[in-house]
Amino acid sequence: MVRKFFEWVMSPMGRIAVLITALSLFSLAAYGIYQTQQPPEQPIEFTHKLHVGLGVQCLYCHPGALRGPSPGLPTQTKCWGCHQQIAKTFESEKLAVLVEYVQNNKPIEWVPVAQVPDFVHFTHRPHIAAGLNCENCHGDMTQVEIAENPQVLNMGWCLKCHRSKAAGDPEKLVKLIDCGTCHY
Amino acid sequence: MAVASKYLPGAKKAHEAQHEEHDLRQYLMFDPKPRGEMNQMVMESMMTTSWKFWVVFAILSVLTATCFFYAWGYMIAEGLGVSGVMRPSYWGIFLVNTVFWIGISHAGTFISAILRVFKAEFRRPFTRAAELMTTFGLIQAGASIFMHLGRVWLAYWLFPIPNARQLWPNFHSPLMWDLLAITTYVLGSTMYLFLPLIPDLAMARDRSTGWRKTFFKILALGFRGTEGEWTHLHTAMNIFAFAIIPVMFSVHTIVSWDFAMAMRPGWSSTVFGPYFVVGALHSGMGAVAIVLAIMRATMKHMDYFIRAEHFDALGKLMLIVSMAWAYFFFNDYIVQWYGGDKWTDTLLHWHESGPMSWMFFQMLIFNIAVPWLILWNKKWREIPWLLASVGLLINVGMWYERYIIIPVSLTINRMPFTWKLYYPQIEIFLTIGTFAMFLLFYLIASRLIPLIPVWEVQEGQMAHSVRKVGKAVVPSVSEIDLTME
Amino acid sequence: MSEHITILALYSDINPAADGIDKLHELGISDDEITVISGVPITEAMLGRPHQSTNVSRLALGGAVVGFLFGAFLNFGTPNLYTVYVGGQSVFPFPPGMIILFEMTMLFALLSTFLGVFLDSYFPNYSPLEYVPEISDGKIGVFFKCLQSDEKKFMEALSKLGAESVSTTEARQL
Amino acid sequence: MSENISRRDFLKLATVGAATSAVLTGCGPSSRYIKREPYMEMPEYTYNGLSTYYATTCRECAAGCGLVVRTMQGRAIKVEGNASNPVNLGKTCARGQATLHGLYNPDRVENPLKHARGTSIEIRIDESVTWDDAIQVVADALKNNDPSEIGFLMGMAPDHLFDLVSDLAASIGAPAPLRYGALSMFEARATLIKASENLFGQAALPFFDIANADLVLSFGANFLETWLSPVAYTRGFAKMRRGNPKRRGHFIQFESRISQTAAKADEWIPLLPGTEGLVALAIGRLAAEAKGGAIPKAFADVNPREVASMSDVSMEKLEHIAQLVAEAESAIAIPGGSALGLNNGLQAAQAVLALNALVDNFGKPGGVSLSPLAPNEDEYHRPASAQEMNEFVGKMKSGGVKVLFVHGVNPIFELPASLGFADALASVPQVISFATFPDETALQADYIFPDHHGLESWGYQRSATGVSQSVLSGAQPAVSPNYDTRATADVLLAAAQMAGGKFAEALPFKDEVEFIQSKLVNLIGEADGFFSAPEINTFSAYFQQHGGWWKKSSELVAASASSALDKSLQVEAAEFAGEGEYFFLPFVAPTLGEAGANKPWLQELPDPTTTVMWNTWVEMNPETAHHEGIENDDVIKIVSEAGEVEAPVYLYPAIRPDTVAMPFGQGHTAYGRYAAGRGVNPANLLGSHFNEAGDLTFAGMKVKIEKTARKQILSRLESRIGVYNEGLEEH
Amino acid sequence: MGIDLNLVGAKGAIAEEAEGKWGMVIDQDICTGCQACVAACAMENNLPFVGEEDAAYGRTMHWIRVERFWEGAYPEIKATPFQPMLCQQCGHAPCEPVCPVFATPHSEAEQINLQVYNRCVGTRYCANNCPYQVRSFNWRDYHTQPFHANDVDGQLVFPFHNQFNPDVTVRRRGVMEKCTFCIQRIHTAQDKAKSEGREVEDGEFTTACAQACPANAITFGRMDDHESLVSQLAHQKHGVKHLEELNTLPRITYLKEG
Repeated sequence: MVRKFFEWVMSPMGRIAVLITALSLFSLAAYGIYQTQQPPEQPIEFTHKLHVGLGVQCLYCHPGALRGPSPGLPTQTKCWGCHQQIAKTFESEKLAVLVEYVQNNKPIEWVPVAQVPDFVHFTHRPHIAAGLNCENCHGDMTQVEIAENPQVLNMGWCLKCHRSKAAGDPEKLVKLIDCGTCHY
Repeated sequence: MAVASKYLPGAKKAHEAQHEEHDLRQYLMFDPKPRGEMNQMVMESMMTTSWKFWVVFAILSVLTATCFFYAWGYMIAEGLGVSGVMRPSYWGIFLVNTVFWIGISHAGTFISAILRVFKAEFRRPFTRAAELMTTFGLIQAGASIFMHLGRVWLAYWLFPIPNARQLWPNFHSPLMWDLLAITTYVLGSTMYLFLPLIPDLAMARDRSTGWRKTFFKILALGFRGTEGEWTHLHTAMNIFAFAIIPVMFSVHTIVSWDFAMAMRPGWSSTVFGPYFVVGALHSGMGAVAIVLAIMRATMKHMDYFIRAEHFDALGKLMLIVSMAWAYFFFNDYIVQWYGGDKWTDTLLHWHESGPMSWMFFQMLIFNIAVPWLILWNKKWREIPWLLASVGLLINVGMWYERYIIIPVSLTINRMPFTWKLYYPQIEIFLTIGTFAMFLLFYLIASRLIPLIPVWEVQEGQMAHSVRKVGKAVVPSVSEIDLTME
Repeated sequence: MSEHITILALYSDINPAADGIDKLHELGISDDEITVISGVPITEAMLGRPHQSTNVSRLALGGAVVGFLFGAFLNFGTPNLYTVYVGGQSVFPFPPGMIILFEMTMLFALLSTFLGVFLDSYFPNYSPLEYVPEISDGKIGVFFKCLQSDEKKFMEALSKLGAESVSTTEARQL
Repeated sequence: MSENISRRDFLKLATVGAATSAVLTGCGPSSRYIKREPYMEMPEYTYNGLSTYYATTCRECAAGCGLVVRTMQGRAIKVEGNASNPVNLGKTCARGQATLHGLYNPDRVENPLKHARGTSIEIRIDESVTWDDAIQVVADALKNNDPSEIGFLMGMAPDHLFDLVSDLAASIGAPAPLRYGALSMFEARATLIKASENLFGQAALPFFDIANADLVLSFGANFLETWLSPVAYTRGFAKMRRGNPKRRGHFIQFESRISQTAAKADEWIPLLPGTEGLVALAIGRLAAEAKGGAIPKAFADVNPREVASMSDVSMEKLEHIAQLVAEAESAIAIPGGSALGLNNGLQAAQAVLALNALVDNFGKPGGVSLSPLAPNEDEYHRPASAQEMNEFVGKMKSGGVKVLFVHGVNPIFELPASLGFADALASVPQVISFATFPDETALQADYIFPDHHGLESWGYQRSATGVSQSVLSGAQPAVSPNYDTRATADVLLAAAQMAGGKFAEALPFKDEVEFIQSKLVNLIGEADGFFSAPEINTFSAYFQQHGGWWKKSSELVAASASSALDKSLQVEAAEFAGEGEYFFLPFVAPTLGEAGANKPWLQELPDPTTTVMWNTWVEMNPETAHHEGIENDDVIKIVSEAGEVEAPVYLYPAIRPDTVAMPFGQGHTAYGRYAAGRGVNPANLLGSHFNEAGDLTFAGMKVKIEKTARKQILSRLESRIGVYNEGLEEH
Repeated sequence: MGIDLNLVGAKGAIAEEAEGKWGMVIDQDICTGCQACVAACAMENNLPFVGEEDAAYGRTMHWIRVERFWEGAYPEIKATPFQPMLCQQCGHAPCEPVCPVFATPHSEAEQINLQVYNRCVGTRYCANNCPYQVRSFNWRDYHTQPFHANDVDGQLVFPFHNQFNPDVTVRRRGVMEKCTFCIQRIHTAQDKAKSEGREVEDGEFTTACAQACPANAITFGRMDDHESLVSQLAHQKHGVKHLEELNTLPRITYLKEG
């Protein structure tokens, strides 16, 4: 029986069958990976491209970055602050969602995209203090429609930057590549 | 053949005839058979399977499936909490099994490498059986190590693989040495098992049909037996025989260092290396005895290949090793006893009068008293079942030894507030699982590959001739074992 | 031009085989045209054949060197890539280094030895070859090529010298 | 409510997600994924990822320690001590730390409900009880009953609610609310207060300045565990030992077992239970002799040799201690706990206090004084003694109580069963409980109108003792209520308004905060406050910010020594109820307290002396056990005149052979999944006998011991091999 | 250079390295064994509770435990001073080199002994090799697992999760853990100080256990700063270090009576 199978595999039909199976498996895997790379569904289709293009500063909506660990995601009052003065708000289809949020006084449950795992303790403040700009890590948001994360925020990537920043300063390097700096 | 033709009937005296008749029963090279016949016998022993075989096979497969795979899966899903390990016995039966199986694996190498190097002729028929033990034993050892990992799905972090953060494993850690040593050993011994197997596979290829033929054909790699092939094979086998010995010693020494390196009472002892190596041989020899007895009893024609002389020689080895073990044990014990360190004293006291003391004393009986009482006698050594049961007791004793060294000793540390006694839970099933799997592998192997290295046996018979010295007929061996340096 | 054929002479004992090979030499068959295959290893010396050269040992040595270097990289190279201090030990621990070096050397030596056998004897080789199953019954087979015209001559000569059977043969699936 | 549901769902999802990711990372469920509840409007004091801290007051016992609660995005994350609060100066006990396990306990009463008495809260009679109904029910209960037949039962905390109810009761002519707690029973507060009243003519808790003493004699007072104000006294103890580099305070404990407190003593005197008073007198006499001069009248007619022979304290010991007392710069003697829970407890207390008089330390540093009254307190409100509770039970039985309001106390568990509170409750037509947790008493009520958890509520707590200043600790919500609960004060205020008439006049406040402010108003003018403010709103803002208001300087009231010494003191022999051969000593489990059993981390904290977790044990001297043929973990039955309980034995080397001891705190039949059905309640063994001050003579029982066949392995942190050499005995 | 005096367990001024950066002093004479530190640690560091059975079997997850023994026999029996035992943050930590994956490295920056949860594969060798036995292993998913104390009747007890400290990783099964000297607090304090352009002051922050301790028996701070309270205390004559003979260079000093 084993032998029969081998012979069948060797036959043209068998070879084709094997090929098809292999291909389908591969494409399945590819699709899975592709899925993980998609930006998540946001409650409101907020386009960074537009807003940043209009010259809104990152820190206006994400002020926490200056002070502490997380920059924060804007509350509806923040959005409303400007939008209530914009006539378009009340006409446009897309903005109806926002209006609805405000009228029902519902919190906007943004889905954060640039996230590090729970076992990495990241703080924005020192990075901003070190003179980094948002786009260094988050990419150029003027080109991004719905928020998505430009890079794989993995340890190799962090270290690359940390090493380069600490080049020539052993003391700083010790601090910057110390396991305990991020993992505890 | 050469030897056959040389075998002339001596002067017919009653006692001589009787003597020769006894020799025939005892020594393999005294009643040589033509190669073809031996091939036939070996093939038959492989092909014939009674219903008993299938019953045992079924039982073992069920045990393996439940006690090994299911139990392990359950443990992975629930966490190690389902096992009995806790503070302070962070290591339990898992490590006991690891050390035990690595110990078992040593017999194979010892017999097929050391005895080959020293040209001990009696080794020939059962080198392969022993080498199989090495490979299969190491598989179980590896499994046991991975079982005891808290997050086994990350075990690949132990292997030196390049990664994004350029963080490599820690080569300060005895566990890393262990990993490398065992990897070396398992690969080495498997190759060493395969090389001498090739000619026999070719033999089987020439004598089988159907899927077996395909199987053997693929494994035999198209071996014909040209002078070149023999030369390469022989050279390689000699290199292996010499190189695998230090590897074997290093492996169990490093296993012992897992404990000796730790800053713990009873563990940090400099004699642990050789102590463990000898212990490994002790249990290994015992295991070989068991396997030989079973083979002889259950497989066809094996009573031809495996003779009293083999059990006799094995018995002698076991006796010697047992003595060596006793020596090292005493060495380790007396040093710790005399040192008088507070914690070590407590530990020894715990061994001898604690709740596990029964294990301590049974260990001494099984590992020392039993072998010494039985194996000094040639007649007894030649009784297969007796030797096998001694081997069994030795293995139990050696398993106890590891149990005492690991969970029992772990109870005692420098923080008396934490001393707690270890009670195994799911480990028991996992242990059963490893044993079942080991036997299952053997069972399968016994029907898939020739357990007797026929060509080596024939080589041996060619090498032997019989000389009459005065009235006695004595075997003499010529330097035909074509080892070329 | 008449084509060559392969003749196989089977012996069940070494001495006649040796005589047979001498005879072939006399008849002008050079050693490299003769192949001897056997079920048990027998040295060229026994048959008066030239020494067989093998690369296995050289390969083993090469492997050992590679292994040593790899071990050195693991122990003295990798800590440079990401330096982590543990237990007040030095970053490049020498005593443990010895162990790593030893194991890696051995591993690679053994691997290359094994590989050497494969390379030297062209394993695996599933193509048709001249072979008869009797070989693994302990018989000794002597192949040699000769002109079809000389077939008779050789056959007689060899069978006179105690060959069990002498016959022409073709390569066959093993 | 809906928000809670959504949060829960989120948690589920998050954990599933985390579980998968955990397979890869081995970390999580990510604390950051637990609750991502965006604000609609970010409070201006809140930054993302940064914590906000609120000062409030601990409600785990009545001591009133100040807390600072760290919160993040509306979740309370950690409780710390309030460094500026004089009671605890930034420190907390284990129970304080575990407050969060009360706040986030899975077994809280989540909404107002009406259910059949004695059934679980899941079985509702009326599913749809809203808070409006609740207020209606309370209003009717107040209005439709004769005020004299309304009963209020309160816990030791919080004080603001007690004040509110007192005002209400007073103005509608209902009997004043009773407040009770098992702690006050085991502390024998009533006795202590009575004693100081007899001595100093003022019914207040004495303040023991351990910190500055160089010799401390403690007669059964477990001031390092649960006694009065443990954190404050622990601090005092530490200063006594380490405060003065020149001398290390000496500490002697008189008790029949080594309690956590006794474990820290330099000398432990295992005297015969009931002889504490006599020993005190004897020491006093010997000390007076050692000092020379006339023997004060108080100690005149005691014969030390007799005492020595009766009390198992050798004459040498007595003399040695007396010597220490005589030589000490500032010696202090503390009566408390088991010494007072006896029929001669009051005399014992007076005898011990007399010792202080002898060394003339009243009002001095390292001496005894009267605790100052807390701000906005006219006189110290003593909790009800067991006897008063007994009378109240009688009143309930006789149908004198038509409606009973219960808040912050669990009498069915905390009162000895022999008082028969449970049966009495059955004869009360309407019982309304304001319990936060479904405890035994709440389950016997008709209605449960759950109050917020302490960390969700407003209020204040007076510090009764432990500090030399007058302290009022303030409480404010650290988190918004997790469930549909409501502050009892608000419920009562609303009900009063609804009831109208005198009720409305009694409580003319629109809500709890306004009421609290009304109680703070008169502090504005007070001198010596560590802050002051022009008007009430600013004041109460500071009050919240600092977590209370207190005087800067100490206000210890000293009493005259002479009054204590010139009347002769008698201590008659202690009587023990029941005909068992063993003295029975119940004590409050130091890590659990009276109400800690439903907090899993408190359950997992090892008991300081036995390291037992999650269960009740019986302490027994190994000698006795050996003689009785009992081993570790054997379940034995303890029989007293009042009842019997079964619990596993702990062979405790540091207890009198004629005594068995049991911790109080376990043995709940309700009170959530962690408490229910765990351990036994020693209070069931206590008969209803009271001493002159009305305190239960909880230390005055004798019990019999019966073996049972069962064994129950006690969960200990310690190693029996390492600590008791089990398995290492010489053979 | 010369010989490394720490190798011979030298004490006092020469043992600069032995001092390390952060240190702790525990005064056993005033420790009342009240378990406040244990509770505080559990609340700060997201420690799970394990339930009665596992606790009895030596699987408690406490990062700090209070030890007490007995001396003598009744009536002269005495409880030995309570001894809080936690990770000693050894300078030469025996647990560090034995980990095959660098999951418990030595922090060069903070001079303490780290545990990197996400790197840990759970060989438990470190715990075996720890002379102080202060490491605890996550034998199960104590935070979630359906048959453990923190959830009864297979129902997860979610409310507790509200209290998780976001600055501390929540560990899952198969991971080793231990006291971290509240490194999250160290980082917060350092970050704050840095943002204000100053050094961290002595007593500006402390560990959860020290903060809770009612008797003030635990002091935490910089050992390398000789002005700091902790180093003043540590250098008193009645200060001892545990198992110092093993040359682990523990960072915690215990003050005995006197």
